[in-house]
Amino acid sequence: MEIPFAILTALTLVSALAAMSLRNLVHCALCLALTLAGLAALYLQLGAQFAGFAQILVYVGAVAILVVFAILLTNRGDQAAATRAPARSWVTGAGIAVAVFAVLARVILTSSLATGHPMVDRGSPTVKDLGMQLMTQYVLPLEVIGLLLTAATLGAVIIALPEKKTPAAAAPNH
Amino acid sequence: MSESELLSAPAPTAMNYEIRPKPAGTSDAEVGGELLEVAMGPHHPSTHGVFRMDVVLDGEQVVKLKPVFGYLHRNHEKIAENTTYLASMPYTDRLDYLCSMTNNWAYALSVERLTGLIPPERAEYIRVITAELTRLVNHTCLIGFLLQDMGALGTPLMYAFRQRELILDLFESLSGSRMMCNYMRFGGCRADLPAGWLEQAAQVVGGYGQFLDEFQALISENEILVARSQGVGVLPAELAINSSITGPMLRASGVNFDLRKADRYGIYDRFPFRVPLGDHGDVYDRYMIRLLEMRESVKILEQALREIPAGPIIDPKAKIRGFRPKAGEAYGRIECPKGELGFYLISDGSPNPYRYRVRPPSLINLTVLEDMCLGQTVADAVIILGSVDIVLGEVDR
Amino acid sequence: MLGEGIIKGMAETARNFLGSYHDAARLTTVEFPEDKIPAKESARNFPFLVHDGEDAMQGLRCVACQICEKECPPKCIFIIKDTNKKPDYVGKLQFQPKVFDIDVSVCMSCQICVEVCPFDAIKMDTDFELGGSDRFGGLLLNKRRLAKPNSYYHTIHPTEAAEVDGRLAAEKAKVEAKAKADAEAKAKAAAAAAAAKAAAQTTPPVVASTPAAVVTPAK
Amino acid sequence: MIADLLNGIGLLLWRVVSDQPDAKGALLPVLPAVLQPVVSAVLSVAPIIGVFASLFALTTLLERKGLGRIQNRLGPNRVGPFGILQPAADGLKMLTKEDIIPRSADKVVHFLAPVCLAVPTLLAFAVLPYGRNLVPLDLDAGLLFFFAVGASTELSIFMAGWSSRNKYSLLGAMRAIAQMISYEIPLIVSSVTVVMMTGTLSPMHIVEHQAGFIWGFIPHWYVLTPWGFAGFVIFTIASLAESNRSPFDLPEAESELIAGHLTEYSGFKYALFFLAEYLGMFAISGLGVTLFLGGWHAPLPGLEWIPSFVWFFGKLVSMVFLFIWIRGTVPRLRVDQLLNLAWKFLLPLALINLVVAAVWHFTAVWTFPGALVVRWLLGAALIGGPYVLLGSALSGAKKNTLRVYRYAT
Repeated sequence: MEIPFAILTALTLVSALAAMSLRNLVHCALCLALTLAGLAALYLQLGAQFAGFAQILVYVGAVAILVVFAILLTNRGDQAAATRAPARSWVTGAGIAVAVFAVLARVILTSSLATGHPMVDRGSPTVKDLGMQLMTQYVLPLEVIGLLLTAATLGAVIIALPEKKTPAAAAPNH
Repeated sequence: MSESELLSAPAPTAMNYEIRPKPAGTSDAEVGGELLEVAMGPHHPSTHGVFRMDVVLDGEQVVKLKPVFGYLHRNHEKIAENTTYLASMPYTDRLDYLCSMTNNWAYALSVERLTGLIPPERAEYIRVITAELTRLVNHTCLIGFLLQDMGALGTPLMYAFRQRELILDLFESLSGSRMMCNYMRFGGCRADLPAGWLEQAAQVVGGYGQFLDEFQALISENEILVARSQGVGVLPAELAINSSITGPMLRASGVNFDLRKADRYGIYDRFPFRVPLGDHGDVYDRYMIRLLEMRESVKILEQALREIPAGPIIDPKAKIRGFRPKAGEAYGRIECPKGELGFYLISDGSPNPYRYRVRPPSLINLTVLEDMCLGQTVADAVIILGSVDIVLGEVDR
Repeated sequence: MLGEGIIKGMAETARNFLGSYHDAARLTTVEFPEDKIPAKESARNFPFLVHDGEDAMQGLRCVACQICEKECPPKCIFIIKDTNKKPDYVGKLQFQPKVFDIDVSVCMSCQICVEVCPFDAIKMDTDFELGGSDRFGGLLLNKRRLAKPNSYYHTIHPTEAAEVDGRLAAEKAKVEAKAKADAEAKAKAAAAAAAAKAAAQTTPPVVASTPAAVVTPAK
Repeated sequence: MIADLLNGIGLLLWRVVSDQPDAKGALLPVLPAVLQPVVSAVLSVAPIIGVFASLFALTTLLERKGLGRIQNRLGPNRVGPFGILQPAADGLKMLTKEDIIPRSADKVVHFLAPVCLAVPTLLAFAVLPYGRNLVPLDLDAGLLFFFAVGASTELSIFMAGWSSRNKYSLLGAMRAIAQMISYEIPLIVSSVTVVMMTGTLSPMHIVEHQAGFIWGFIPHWYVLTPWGFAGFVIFTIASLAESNRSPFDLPEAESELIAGHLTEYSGFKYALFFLAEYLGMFAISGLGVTLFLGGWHAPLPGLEWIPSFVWFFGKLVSMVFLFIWIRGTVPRLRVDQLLNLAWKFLLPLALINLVVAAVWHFTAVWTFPGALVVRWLLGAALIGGPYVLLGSALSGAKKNTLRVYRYAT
């Protein structure tokens, strides 16, 4: 149990480091995908089948592809990204980092690890249980998230629309 | 230098893609940004030979296309000017190597106009029969190739080739060769029909209608074909006329021009056939026009095979050795399957032509490729090229 | 309705798939090395030189007139004429080619050499299995490799060969008849001259008709 | 000891053939305890790899032969009797070919791409129930596992296309990704109908739900219900696209992109891609069989004595044959038409199919005579109407119709 955990953690951390530090953006994106896959493996190791598989399906299958697409469509990913982040946005970045850290720290500090309460073993939940919970107890957050994602999709469509029209207008008329 | 040094040496600059000349009119900034420049060919599966399309793509969309040809140039015209009239005949087989019979006829026709030789009745019938069989061969192959370009994995092409083989068998027993027929001669044909040939031909022609029906059932109503080809690669009639496009491509754009009707060369005025015309000028029209033309050809063939008279097959005045036409010039043109194929000859009375010029339909039909492809996708560019119906032997000569 | 055309097409391919098991027209493959399509009579591949009689070199019909060399479109024929006449298979003196080479890597099988040959000496072969490992010497055929007997010509192009033989025989007969007629005329003239001479020497001209009457029964 | 071992193996084989449970349990107790987990894993994995690798070899041959017959040809028949050794010859050729890496390629990614493709594809076989008691890994979320590993293959295709530094490869990779992401949605939505009806994500339970016969002879397979049939059609079309088969073979469209993302691959790496592609096709066909065609159930009541895995593989091979047949018939779509088909036709249809499935579910309480027929017709109308409407909207959007031609005389 310990050795696979160690391997997976090392893999996840190293690939996360590589995702931040490699010069080639596409390599970074691929390392990010590896990190996400490592996280999924960790979930699976904890017995959270649904979370693990959903992580692979959504993050490795879709988000990583999205990142890669974004890289290719902006600068083809061929050349090393030499551009440094503009100076004024590092404050924002730092703010986000602090916020994320705060959230994580609070979660960890209130978890059973820190408080010392023994973990309650409820058995491994089935997908059916999860679905029941989502449709009853957590139905409002689910709907809110759905609405948010729909809004985001619509926004993306609107942003993409004028770009789609340009080539047609540029095509010579005969 | 040691071997490892040699291996690690930088690539020679000639191999460096970056320094290759860009297509005219595209600046580096333009190509380097959102656009992608792709050289399709000369080693590309669907350029029908050694042909290159330098395309500039925006995503998958073609924003610029430059046809580059000449990879198969073999100096056909200059060779013809340095050899006897007869010796050019087998070279015409190699122009459009799918239609050697019509190439032969066009050349023979121009030499006959130069010399005044008149083919006998039977030879004229044989010419019509072989020319229409050639049209069947060419159109059958073309729609097979076109569908292959469209991604139908070999099946239509194989059916087309199955049927084409039957006609090539006829050509072989008539002329001795399946594709390089070298069959027509000035003032007639080289050999008479072998025994049983007409019956065999009638059988092949009789079965062609069924083949066309099957082919139509296989693919013509296929939703994917319809979606892929309708509205793609539109060639307006005006542009087609201005670019002197001929053949099925012109007729698919709705222009009624068929040399068999316009020139009435040979004995075509005896055959009451119809000329199908398209209204849209897109790839689907070009595909369908060829299918419909084949049905008309079948009718011509049935009539010709019925009516062919007995008699000599070559003008008795025709000479094989020591052939020297009088000084003068002549232009003979026929409706070959791809369009107007013409041979322009100037004789100075010597055994060699003084000037020998081919008007190749493939080359001239190819000139509007960019106009048809702009704004379409790469996949469309491939089938538009397929629908033009080129044979590189004729484009490059 | 969407999908109709595709289903129609699939029915068509299914028909061909099943048809390939029972209908010969739907399975046209000929498995080449085992099965062969018999060569068509008019088929042509590369030229060969026809010879009459037993000895190939002696019996070549070619008289090295070099017309084919001049007319060959890709100029793949190379001929050197022999300087003196040699006896052919019937012992008649003829010019013959000293060298007759055809580069089959250049030859385009157009048959023009056959058409222009006035002596029916070069014909087209139908053999197409000509693999070899030597791409220079092996593709340059000399007259020994080109020479094939008239009987071979008869087996690959029976109709054409019969016609050619007939024509040659007719020409030969015509030539022989002419030669015979010439010889006879010559003999007659010679005989007449001799008779006249003899008559002039021995007898007076009054009986000049008698020798002629004597000669006549010999005809 | 040896006798025990042989007995164990014999019992194992007998249990497999006679559909008895716990086949591995026949052999494992005979072995030393140390070896048991290893042998257990090998017993699960080795048959999958062995069976599907040989099925791959067989399919390449059958595909070439079948396509040949469709095209009036014989197909390969030179290597061995009837050409059955052709796959071996192909394999040897692939393995002995030079492995070419383009000079400017990203070598690491270029090397990793085929591996990253082959591994998830093999993983997908873990959750398929091959027989009554033959399922390597009975996961509660098995279906989700299948789609998760399926989704992770996309990145490796991108890796192949991008690392080759070839414009055709890149275009092919972009096409592949756009295609696979788009078709994953109808694929999953059409599978969700089955999940809705069975209330489980476990493939094994889904198959068990399809047991039994209606009126004693019509199998209770989902493909024989209106929603199941529509779902099966959508699933098949989407799985054609997911496995890059004609008419959705755009990523490697030969006439346009040479070989797409495979352009710069040769030798063993190419063979791996090829293998992964076919294995992906088997996996997705196996899922289709599991979801809609009753899995390992026999089609007629009297035929249950035949081992259940025979039925599974029979159905799998029929699906593959359908794929080959389609490949031999249709031309290729263009990339925008491909996406239109996914987003404007298959996805709405799959969503409507969910409603149809719900209607079927709630009308199950009808008990009047002929209720089944009425339900069937209702379901067929509910899905058939949208099919016709969406279909004509899709093909009529550009007025794509069959034309009538005029003639000049």
